[in-house]
Amino acid sequence: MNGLAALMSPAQASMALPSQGTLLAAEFDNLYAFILWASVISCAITIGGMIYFALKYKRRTNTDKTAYITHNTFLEFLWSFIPLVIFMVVFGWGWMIYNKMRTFPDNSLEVHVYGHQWAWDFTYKSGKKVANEFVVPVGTPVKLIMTSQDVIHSFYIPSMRIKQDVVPGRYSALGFTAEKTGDYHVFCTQYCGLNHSSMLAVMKVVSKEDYEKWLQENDEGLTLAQRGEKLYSGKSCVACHSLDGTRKVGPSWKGLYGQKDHEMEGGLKLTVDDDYLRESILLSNAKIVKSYPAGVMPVFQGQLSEEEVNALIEFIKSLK
Amino acid sequence: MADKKTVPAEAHASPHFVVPYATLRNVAFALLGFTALTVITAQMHLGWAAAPIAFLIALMKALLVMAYFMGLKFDAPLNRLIFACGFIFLSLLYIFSALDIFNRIPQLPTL
Amino acid sequence: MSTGNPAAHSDHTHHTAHHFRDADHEFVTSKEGIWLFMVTEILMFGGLFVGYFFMHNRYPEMFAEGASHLDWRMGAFNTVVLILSSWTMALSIHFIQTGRNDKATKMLLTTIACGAIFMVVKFFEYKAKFEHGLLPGHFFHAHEFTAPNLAMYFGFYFCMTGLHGTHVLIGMGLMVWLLKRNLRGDFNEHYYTPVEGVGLFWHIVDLIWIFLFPLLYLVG
Amino acid sequence: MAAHGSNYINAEKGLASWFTTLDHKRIGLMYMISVLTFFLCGGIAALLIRGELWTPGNTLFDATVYNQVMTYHGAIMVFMVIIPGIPAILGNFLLPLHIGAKDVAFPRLNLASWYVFMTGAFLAISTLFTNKIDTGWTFYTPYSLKTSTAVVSMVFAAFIMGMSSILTGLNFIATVHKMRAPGMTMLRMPLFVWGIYSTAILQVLATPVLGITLLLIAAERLLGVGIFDPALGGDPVLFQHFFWFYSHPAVYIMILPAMGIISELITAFSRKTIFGYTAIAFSSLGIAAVSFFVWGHHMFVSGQSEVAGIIFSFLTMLVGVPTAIKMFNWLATLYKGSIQFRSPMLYAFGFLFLFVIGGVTGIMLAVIGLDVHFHDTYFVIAHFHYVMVGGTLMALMGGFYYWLPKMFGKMYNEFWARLSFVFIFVGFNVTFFPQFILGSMGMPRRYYGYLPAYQSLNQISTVGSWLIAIGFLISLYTIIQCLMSGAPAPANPWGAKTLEWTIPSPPPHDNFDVEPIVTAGPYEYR
Repeated sequence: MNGLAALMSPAQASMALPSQGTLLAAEFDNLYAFILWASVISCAITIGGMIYFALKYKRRTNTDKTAYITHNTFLEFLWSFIPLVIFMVVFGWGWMIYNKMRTFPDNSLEVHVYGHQWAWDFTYKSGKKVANEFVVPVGTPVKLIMTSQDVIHSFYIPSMRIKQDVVPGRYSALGFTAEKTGDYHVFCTQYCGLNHSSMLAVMKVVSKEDYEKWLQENDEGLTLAQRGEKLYSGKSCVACHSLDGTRKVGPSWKGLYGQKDHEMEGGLKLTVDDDYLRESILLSNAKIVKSYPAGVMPVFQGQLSEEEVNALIEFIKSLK
Repeated sequence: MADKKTVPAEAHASPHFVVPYATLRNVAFALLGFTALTVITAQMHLGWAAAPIAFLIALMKALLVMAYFMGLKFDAPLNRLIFACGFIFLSLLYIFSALDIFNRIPQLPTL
Repeated sequence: MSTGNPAAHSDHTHHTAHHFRDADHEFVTSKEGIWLFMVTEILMFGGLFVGYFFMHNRYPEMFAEGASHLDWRMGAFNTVVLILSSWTMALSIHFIQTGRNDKATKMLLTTIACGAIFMVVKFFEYKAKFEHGLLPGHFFHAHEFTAPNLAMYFGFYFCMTGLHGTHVLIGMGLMVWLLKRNLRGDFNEHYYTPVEGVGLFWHIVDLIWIFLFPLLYLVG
Repeated sequence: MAAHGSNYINAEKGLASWFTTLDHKRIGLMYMISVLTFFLCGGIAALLIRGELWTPGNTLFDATVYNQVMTYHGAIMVFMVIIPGIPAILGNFLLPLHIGAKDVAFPRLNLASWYVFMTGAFLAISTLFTNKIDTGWTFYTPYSLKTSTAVVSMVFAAFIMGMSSILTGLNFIATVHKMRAPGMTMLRMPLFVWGIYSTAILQVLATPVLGITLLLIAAERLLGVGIFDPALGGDPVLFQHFFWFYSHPAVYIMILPAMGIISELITAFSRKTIFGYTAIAFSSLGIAAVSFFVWGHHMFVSGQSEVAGIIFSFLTMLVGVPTAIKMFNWLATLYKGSIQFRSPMLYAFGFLFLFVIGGVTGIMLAVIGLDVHFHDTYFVIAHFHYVMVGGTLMALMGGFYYWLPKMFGKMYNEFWARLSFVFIFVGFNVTFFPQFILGSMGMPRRYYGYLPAYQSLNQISTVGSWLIAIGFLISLYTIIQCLMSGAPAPANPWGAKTLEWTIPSPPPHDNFDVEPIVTAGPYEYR
């Protein structure tokens, strides 16, 4: 009962909201608390009133006389006007918060976000590129400049209380200042096809020093297979291919290399070797493994360098 | 909203009206005249004014068709209101979409 | 039920439906129904126009280039044809209302003929576009053009004129039906609701063309 | 006034007499059978969704199937159940009876719209046997342009069903304007008629835009016009404007008739005149009008301009006011009434309870700053199910039980009807309340898999869905039992005052043997 526990526990952010990652999230939670309590009170008035009237004026005899009340202008004015005032208050309050959400300081750290089915790519000013896991420094305004390659996605960080659709053909932006270090979930919230629910990312908020150190890191010193492993998550192979033998959208990579009698749609059987893997990566729809859907995997020709393909194949080989 | 008379059908003495022949003829000539005018103005290459002028003329033509050919000038007020609703709600679609589209930072796709 | 209809009784004399009080009640109700239907036509075409306006605003040069591929003479000719047909349609109602059904027949025939002329001209326009590869979207294969997405203009052109042309054809079909009924003697000065309905439909077709003509051919 | 002699059910015999009938009551029943069948299909899809979400990973089927099931659940429930539901079933049956007319204005058109509806529905169902569509019921571009599934058939199906909806709507408007009995002024019409009338206006004014939008999707897929396709220079957000221009008013197409039913139920079972008749009547029209310029609240994070978002947020607040007015007027009607706890009234109480929650969460979502967090999460799912299921479906069920004696001339078993209510009401809250919590925790909608932290709440929700299913099965049993062996119903079992209760149950073929002359309002309980 994690959810309910979170709801009950006073230490947690109340009202089942995720942890507060920014100062703005706290403001958000205040407004939400206000509306929630206003709602609880109005529900109590209306539902309570309903139950009270229903019991108090329960039919006693079949010939009960009822009061003939057609209207009461003052009362009707009152219960139109009071809700209107409340609505206007919360509208204005929400507007203020929205304004803050949509204000991006000039000195923001800019990160380019690139959404595609079904992964997130991040590019930093330094040219560093990562996928599905990105790092930002704590206490620094960050501005995400986002666009999509194929369909509409939506970038959502629950702990920051922000979300913005990522639309192909144009840029949209999100801004926030993370207040606490830690790992935060990122979801895609605009339905984008088959693996919509696996289009996740992790945002690591680290200290400024760690961020600088991370920015300097590069792939040197890694083995080919290790580089392949990074590509495996970076190029979102992870979305469709498991490493433990479970069936996802595509075949698992566990024990794939060297497999004999690997059957294709159409009956062709072959042994999995470097050439087959190379073709399956670059021209993914040339051969389709039996019982798997065709046309799902993107074509990687022109997307991967020769070295990256080698790294991936090496990684697959290492999965016995 | 709707007429509140007790029996709508009896509210009008007779719901039929005949648009006089001469009126229809004059309207037809006016429409042909407007068509000629719009073609002529289009040939003059008036720059930015071309579009507004063309649409102004089209609007005049449309009003003539609606008022006389379709008989809205003589028809029941309720029918006029109904037909007007079509245009009113269409303009809502335009105005509120425009509210978004013309307030965005213009971003042209890389074609 | 009694027929609220004093005209001569033939086999096809219209009888007021049982749930109406009298012929006038049926007439005003039917007419309101027709008007409501016309509203939906306006809104449906209107959606297309709104899309056109936004895209035109985005790519004015492309639309101008597209319009330059159209022959405004054909458009203007068709405008005149449709205006005349609208006039003859209005006249056929006028003649039925004044008891001159034979004249109404001639007017209906003229209207159908105008519709046919319109479609023939449209056919030649389409043919020219097909020959030059000026087709919508994926099928676009013209040479010598500058705007990269000129295909969109022809997408609009074919969608708008295609939907409009479909309405012309439907209208013509309805008028053949009217013609048959008029020759059979169904209509008189007290009962002409179908003529009125088809008439309004035909005027809508005209109304839409009145806007399509400057939009596609002149301003672009 | 026992049901003897000729009535609309036995006036003509044979199946053919049903398929060619022009009688609004029979057409209403035909809609009832079709819509309930589709409701069963949509309900099964709902159970499958909830079943799959029992575990974070694969429970019953894979993501491909999940996305299809989720799409069909939405499309069937929206286009084939809730939109036609109350207007086409109860509206058809009751509108002429309520205003003292012999039939709707255009009976043949009425029959035609049933055939059009069924054509669209069969086309929609037939896509199940081809390449099942997986876009979600919203058909958002560019995904709907890229997916290889049967989008074209589905949008044509929705287009055809939209035409049916338009025809029903214009028929009802003309009926309300022109077919009222002598003395039945606009302000003497039952509030159900006001609800249906406002709905009809929305159907006529909003549906054509959906029609052209769907045709444009088909054109995009078949020709590649590029209006909505960014790859060809189009604007996918423009699609959302077009789509929600219809689909937001469509929400009120769903709820306004339900509100009408509630007004009928509350007055009949409190035996008391409605409080604030004019306010309720005009608030229906007010909601209908305002609903046309608030659609942007579905697009707060879509990339529409911030100015537009704020204006839409403001305008959305204005819808809350007429809704609140209705709510309080219903409560005031209970005051000093003589309240009888028959099953239709229980459904009305259920409606008020759930609709308040649906309403206040609607306000939360309308606040632009809050919606940024809640948008496209389970919070939204919970909110609109509270309004659509807790509101519309509760009212529809209440309406069924209220008018069942009139429709078939038979009484149902009160115990089973109440038991069904208990299961549906409790099950509904168990299903959807946890989804509010899931939503605030951040679980996005249309998710096949989810974080393990969300599992327990999802399981509670799934259990709730079984309770709802049991509730509806009990209702099905109750209705069948009523039809098979129900006791004969008197003309006016509830002591209600609207016109349909002045004629025998079931009503005769021509409704009123003598045209009624109306001299007072619909709720004259003195």
